[in-house]
Amino acid sequence: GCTNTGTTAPSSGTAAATDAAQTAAPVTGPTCSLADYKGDKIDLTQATVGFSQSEKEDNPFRIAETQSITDEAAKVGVKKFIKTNAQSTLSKQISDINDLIAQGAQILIVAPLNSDGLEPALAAARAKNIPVITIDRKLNATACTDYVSFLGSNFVEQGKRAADQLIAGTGGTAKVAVLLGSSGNGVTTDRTSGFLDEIAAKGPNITVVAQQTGDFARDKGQSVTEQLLQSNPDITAIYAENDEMGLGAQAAIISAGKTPGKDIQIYSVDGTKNAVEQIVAGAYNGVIESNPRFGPLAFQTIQDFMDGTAVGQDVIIQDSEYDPSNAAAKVGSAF
Amino acid sequence: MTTLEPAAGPTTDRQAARERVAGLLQSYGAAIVLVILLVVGAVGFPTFATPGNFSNILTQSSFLLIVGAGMTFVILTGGIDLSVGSVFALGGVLAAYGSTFGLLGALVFPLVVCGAIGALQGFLIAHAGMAPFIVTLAGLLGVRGLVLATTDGGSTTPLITDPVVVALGQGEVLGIHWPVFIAVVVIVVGSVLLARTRGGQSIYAVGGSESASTLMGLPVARVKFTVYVVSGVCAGLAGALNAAYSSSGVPTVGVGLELNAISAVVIGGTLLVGGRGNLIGTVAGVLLLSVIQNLINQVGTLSSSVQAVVSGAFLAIVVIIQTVLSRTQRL
Amino acid sequence: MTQATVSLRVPSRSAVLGVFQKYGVYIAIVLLLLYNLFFTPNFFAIDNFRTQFVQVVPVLIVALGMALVIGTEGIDLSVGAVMALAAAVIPLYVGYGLVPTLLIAIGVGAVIGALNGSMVAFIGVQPIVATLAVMVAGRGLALLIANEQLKSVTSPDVLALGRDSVLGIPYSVLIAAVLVGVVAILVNRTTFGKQLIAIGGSRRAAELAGLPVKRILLIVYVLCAALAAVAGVIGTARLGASVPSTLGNLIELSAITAVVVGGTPLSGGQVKVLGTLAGAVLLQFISATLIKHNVPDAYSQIAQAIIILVAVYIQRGKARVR
Amino acid sequence: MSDARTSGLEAPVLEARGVTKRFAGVTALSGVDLVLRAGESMALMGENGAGKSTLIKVLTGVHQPEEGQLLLAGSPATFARPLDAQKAGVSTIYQEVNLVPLMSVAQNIYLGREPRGRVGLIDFRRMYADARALLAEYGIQVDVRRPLRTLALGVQQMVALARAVSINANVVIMDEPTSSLEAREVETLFRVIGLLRERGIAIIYVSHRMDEIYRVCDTVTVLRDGRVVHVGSLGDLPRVELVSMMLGRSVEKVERGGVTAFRAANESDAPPVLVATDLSRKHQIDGISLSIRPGEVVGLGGLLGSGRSETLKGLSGVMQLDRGGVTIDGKNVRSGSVPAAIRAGIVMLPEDRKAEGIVPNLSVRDNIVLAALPKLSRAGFTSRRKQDAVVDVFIKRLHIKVSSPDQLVSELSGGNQQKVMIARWLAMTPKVLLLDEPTRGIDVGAKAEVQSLIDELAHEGLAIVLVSSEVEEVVEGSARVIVLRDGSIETELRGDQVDEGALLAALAGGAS
Ligand SMILES: Nc1ncnc2c1ncn2[C@@H]1O[C@H](COP(=O)(O)OP(=O)(O)OP(=O)(O)O)[C@@H](O)[C@H]1O
Ligand SMILES: Nc1ncnc2c1ncn2[C@@H]1O[C@H](COP(=O)(O)OP(=O)(O)OP(=O)(O)O)[C@@H](O)[C@H]1O
Ligand SMILES: [Mg+2]
Ligand SMILES: [Mg+2]
Repeated sequence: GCTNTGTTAPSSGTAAATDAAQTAAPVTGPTCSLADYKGDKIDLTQATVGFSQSEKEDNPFRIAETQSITDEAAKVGVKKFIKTNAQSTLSKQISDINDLIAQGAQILIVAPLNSDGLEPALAAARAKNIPVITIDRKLNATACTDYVSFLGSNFVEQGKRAADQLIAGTGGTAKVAVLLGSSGNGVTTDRTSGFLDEIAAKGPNITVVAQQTGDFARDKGQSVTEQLLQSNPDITAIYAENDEMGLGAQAAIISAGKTPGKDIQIYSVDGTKNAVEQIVAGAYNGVIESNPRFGPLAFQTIQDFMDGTAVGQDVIIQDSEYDPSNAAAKVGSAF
Repeated sequence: MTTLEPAAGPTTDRQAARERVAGLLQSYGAAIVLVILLVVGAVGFPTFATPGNFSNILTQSSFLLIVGAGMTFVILTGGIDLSVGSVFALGGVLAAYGSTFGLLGALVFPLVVCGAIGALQGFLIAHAGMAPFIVTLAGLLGVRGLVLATTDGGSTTPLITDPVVVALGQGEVLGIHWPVFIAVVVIVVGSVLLARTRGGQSIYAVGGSESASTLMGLPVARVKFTVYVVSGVCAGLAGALNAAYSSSGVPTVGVGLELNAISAVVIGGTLLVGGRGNLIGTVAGVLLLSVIQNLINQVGTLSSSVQAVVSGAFLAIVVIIQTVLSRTQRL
Repeated sequence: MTQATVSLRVPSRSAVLGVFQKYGVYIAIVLLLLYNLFFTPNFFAIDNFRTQFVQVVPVLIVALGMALVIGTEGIDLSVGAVMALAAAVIPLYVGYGLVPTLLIAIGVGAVIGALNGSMVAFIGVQPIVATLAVMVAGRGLALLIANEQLKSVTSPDVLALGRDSVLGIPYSVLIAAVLVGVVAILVNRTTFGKQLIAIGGSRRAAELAGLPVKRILLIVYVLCAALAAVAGVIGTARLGASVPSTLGNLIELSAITAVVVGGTPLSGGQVKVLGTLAGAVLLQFISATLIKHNVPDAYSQIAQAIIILVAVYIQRGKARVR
Repeated sequence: MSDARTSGLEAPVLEARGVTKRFAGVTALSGVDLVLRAGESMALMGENGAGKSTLIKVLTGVHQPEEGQLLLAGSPATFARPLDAQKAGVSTIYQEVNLVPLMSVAQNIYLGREPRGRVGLIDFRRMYADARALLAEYGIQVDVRRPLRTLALGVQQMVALARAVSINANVVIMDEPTSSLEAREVETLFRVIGLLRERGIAIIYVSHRMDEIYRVCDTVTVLRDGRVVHVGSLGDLPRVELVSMMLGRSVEKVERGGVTAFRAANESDAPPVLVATDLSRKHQIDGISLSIRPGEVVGLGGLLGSGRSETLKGLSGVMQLDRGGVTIDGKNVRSGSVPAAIRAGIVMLPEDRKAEGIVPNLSVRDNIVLAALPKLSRAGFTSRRKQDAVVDVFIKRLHIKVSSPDQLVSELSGGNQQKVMIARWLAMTPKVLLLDEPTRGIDVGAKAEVQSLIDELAHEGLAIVLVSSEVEEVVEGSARVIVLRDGSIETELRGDQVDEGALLAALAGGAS
């Protein structure tokens, strides 16, 4: 078949049993074909596929992402699958990609650590006409020239949707503390600007009282929230840029003697099981999904590309969201 | 004239010879382990011993080599510089901003500022008598803060568009990238400075015994000050080259770089308490770290956790071998 | 060139300086408290202080062990990884109750400490690289043990350790207080403490005086790792989850800073236990103040750097070479 | 050799006026005046802790005086650091060897003034040649490329001397330069001093050895408790008077016979307490066997590098042996382990006090009890009371000059540090005491005390091995002397054979 288009989310009833695959939005922008890219046709089952992961598989998102791609590579039956992990070091990712090329990778799937800075690696791939599919973080480079296409979520949109959830959940009046991701991370920047812009536009009675970094980590999210709750006892909602910090904030709220989900609402982005289960339990208010299961969509895109079909340069994932009304039903699709 | 017999005529010579051999082992232990690893890699993986792969290892190593060279200077005096990772990032960001003024801007800007940061740290250490660990730890924090402050909290990444600057990072000669050649120059110049100049000798002396150096009338404070400037400049240069290589000044690079640099230097046989070591050892140490990473990638199926365990174990084995080799020298 | 000399020094000034040098951290803490008294809302509330002390506990406990290691002229970078390992084993054994869990976590820490200690004491590897290798491998191992998963910890015993209190004092703070006392006695009142400090002062002289230098070094690294494991259990209990990926990340730097800010020189031969406590508390107050004033990350890092430098600058001098 | 030029007084080259130096708790110098004239060779005398080293450090920019000032050739001068003093032509050998152990002999000699070639790079070949020539002048033949730390302390001292003298200076200050030198090296040193004096270089010379003072110096300045108590020419000053000024006691009290304070040492006929057989270690010692009886003082004689220190290290477990072993009362002592040796009752006072003896960051109390700590503890807890009992006794018995037992040992004068080391071992109540240069750097009074202490201990039944580079100390202190050469036993002198002449002959005996 071809890439899924159209439906917003898999029908919740059946998806609960299995992991939810990604759903792409219909392609509207420019496309890229094998001819455009001037690549060679490769039979996937005869190909060496390299995957360059950016960050350690030590959090649910990265684990699910790597797992999904590894599983799908096996399912598709690629001849050889090699993976590397840059451990959050940009220069290591460049050399990882070069290593993959040196080891004969004919197709590359890259989860970029950063939007900029991978140029030498891309150039090396380009020199050998190796198609590069980038996932989850968009590169500042020319699609269909430097790489084939980008598959991933719109992080700004995620921030915006979290703001919408928060506005709806609080009835439009709240004092919000924002737990930022790590500084200098593009995801942090996008999820922050999306959120703040939306609040400015649609939440006139919502004030952001603090923005502090929680480094995407649960313990940091917890301790920062504890501090903020003491200096600003009137905080009524928390927006955390990932679930881990949200869960840390939840622990802090409990230890401050307040009820998470009621006295202080919590919204976050990711869609991990731990967080969604808390919505089910009524102690968490909303989660915007950032679906990490890139495997099927990525290999489908590669297959299409090799078949000569023009694939979208930007394949944007339609992330679902969890709120008290659907969490119980959809918790099975959380990762 | 009364002439004292050399204590034990021939024994003395033999002992001296033994010491020299052991000294070589100390300095070149890392190189020996490196050769072993290279052989293992070549035998074990068909894609390891290829020119492309070696070129990649060299390019990857070149930035750490330059940082490690500066770190070697510092460690030789018995100090330590934890700020290099942040200074590396600052160098990259400044190079990117500076590249709008061309190659000169891309180099002068980061080198001057990073040198100044090194000078500030050097001043606090050499003249205010503060502990290097703490001063440069504050440097690690503060300079990273500066990087974030100059990039709008890390949300903007200044890009390098000047073709000459980009060529400095990405251009190659004989399949080797420019930064590798620059690293070689740094190492050669650094080695000559250390081994063949008075300043270099005072670095060893200060590390060997600070109080004796003071009493012997060496300008101890100036020596200590200078090595931090050197380290700052080296980290800035490496950062600038890295930015040119990736044509952008990414504000988050260099996190944890200090630990890599320190371990490369120490694996290379330089004593952390100072007074002994050289840049050739550091080269071997850096290449060792890169080759270990490369070999792990050659396996290609390890999860990041397994990778961490393997590289940690590798590191432990390497330093143990290195220590045992160099210990033969102790009486 | 050569000028008249007669450098008359007023003794009282140097006495004042001496007080500053001796009590630099404490003075810095008082200054910071004064600032907060006037400029930070709700800072002077019991709850707030309770929070500060609860938060400082892991760093403090790790710093106690670190102080011992630093006293021997060593350093231990693996403490964060040991915390992660402790966190990783908790879900496996939490079913057996709090005490067995604690003992197993401490046991795991002790094994890692023995590994560090053996490399340092018996093989003579430089502490910073030996423990760096263990730091890298240790966290990887922790993730493998945990199957790269985060697990919620629901055992009420364990959670109580992180959340409950007696007479308004959280258990974790009590434990830390006891540990401060124990380490202070160990350092100041026992043979072992004196011997440890002697090794830091001159390893060669200690050897020639017949001290069991290697065994003492081994024990010191074991103690340090065991303390880190305790910190790992408390950290996990507080979070209510075993998070081996991030627990204790970079804590080695905070711990070393606390120790040094507290007046223990990195050159070994001295251990200031109360100073370490003060150092950890100072760092905690600094970060609390910055968060409460919502200082952006970039400036917060710069501010921390400057405050640490000032605190250390005040008490510098002793460490200078004559 | 009275100088023709010195009809009146030469111009002062270096002066101190009213110098006062205080350390926390101690006034090391108070109002000290000192005038050193060109060509003068001045002895600086005083008890341990009198302030000699401190004065030298003030004169050379290591310490800044609280009051008073320095004058260089008549005009006021400030030495902010040793470099300033060096630049002004004041060259110093400090009391403890202060060189860089990891660097080579040649590098140490030329640090900071290495000969340079055309492009400004160091010319190592010339440096090595120069160093070799320089040392050869003093009769030392070593591989100048060897790291300094691999050389015996005496050789290191000679290197320090070579460095100090080869710097173009008009004042050379020596703080106990001979304390670790061999008789023959001392001769070399004196020859060098003679050369310096011929060149009109002024000298300040500190030593506790009276003979040397009288040979080398023409004037003397005596310090007591940080004050100058006497300045004058040396030639017409009787020794007893000098000693009485140093000690602040009357001449009558000081007067006593003999060069050393040893009583006639007697050979014991008790069964040996320590028996060592075939002690060997490659390149160090080869097949050394000896036995010592309780109450006996056995001297070890030998030239520098003959392996005396190594023998002691082998006996005390400090050095791992390749072959051979030690028994105490017939029981084997595990070799190569200091704790095992100490448990068996063998203790050693190391020769290198600075590197192997004191723990600088600990107090005098802690340094004294360091080895005995387990004995002075209850269940692992230290007992202040038990410690004080021991510490007080030894501070009194050895007359250790401290402001309080809590004073840092690194703040003590060199001689007092040595006494602290001796106290550490006596506190262990050992069976066998190995002494490597026990009286190095301690003043006449203290030296006599230590010597009679050795006597006393021997009479109490302790077995003692004594290594000393002072021939008369070995001869008068020991019942028999074992002479080493190149790491093996050359001969043994017993009974009547034990005298200076015989020992010197034995030392020279094998020399080619
Ligand atoms: N750095 C210091 N801190 C404190 N006290 C010191 C310091 N240096 C020396 N002193 C004290 O000053 C006094 C003089 O010591 P100094 O070393 O000058 O004696 P000295 O005459 O050289 O003795 P010796 O013959 O034993 O070498 C002693 O009481 C000593 O304890
Ligand atoms: N003149 C010399 N030239 C070269 N090496 C020497 C000389 N003197 C001593 N050594 C070195 O010292 C080592 C042995 O010194 P050791 O300390 O055992 O001698 P010692 O008899 O105890 O003399 P000391 O009076 O210095 O204690 C020898 O292995 C030798 O390397
Ligand atoms: Mg002295
Ligand atoms: Mg000797």
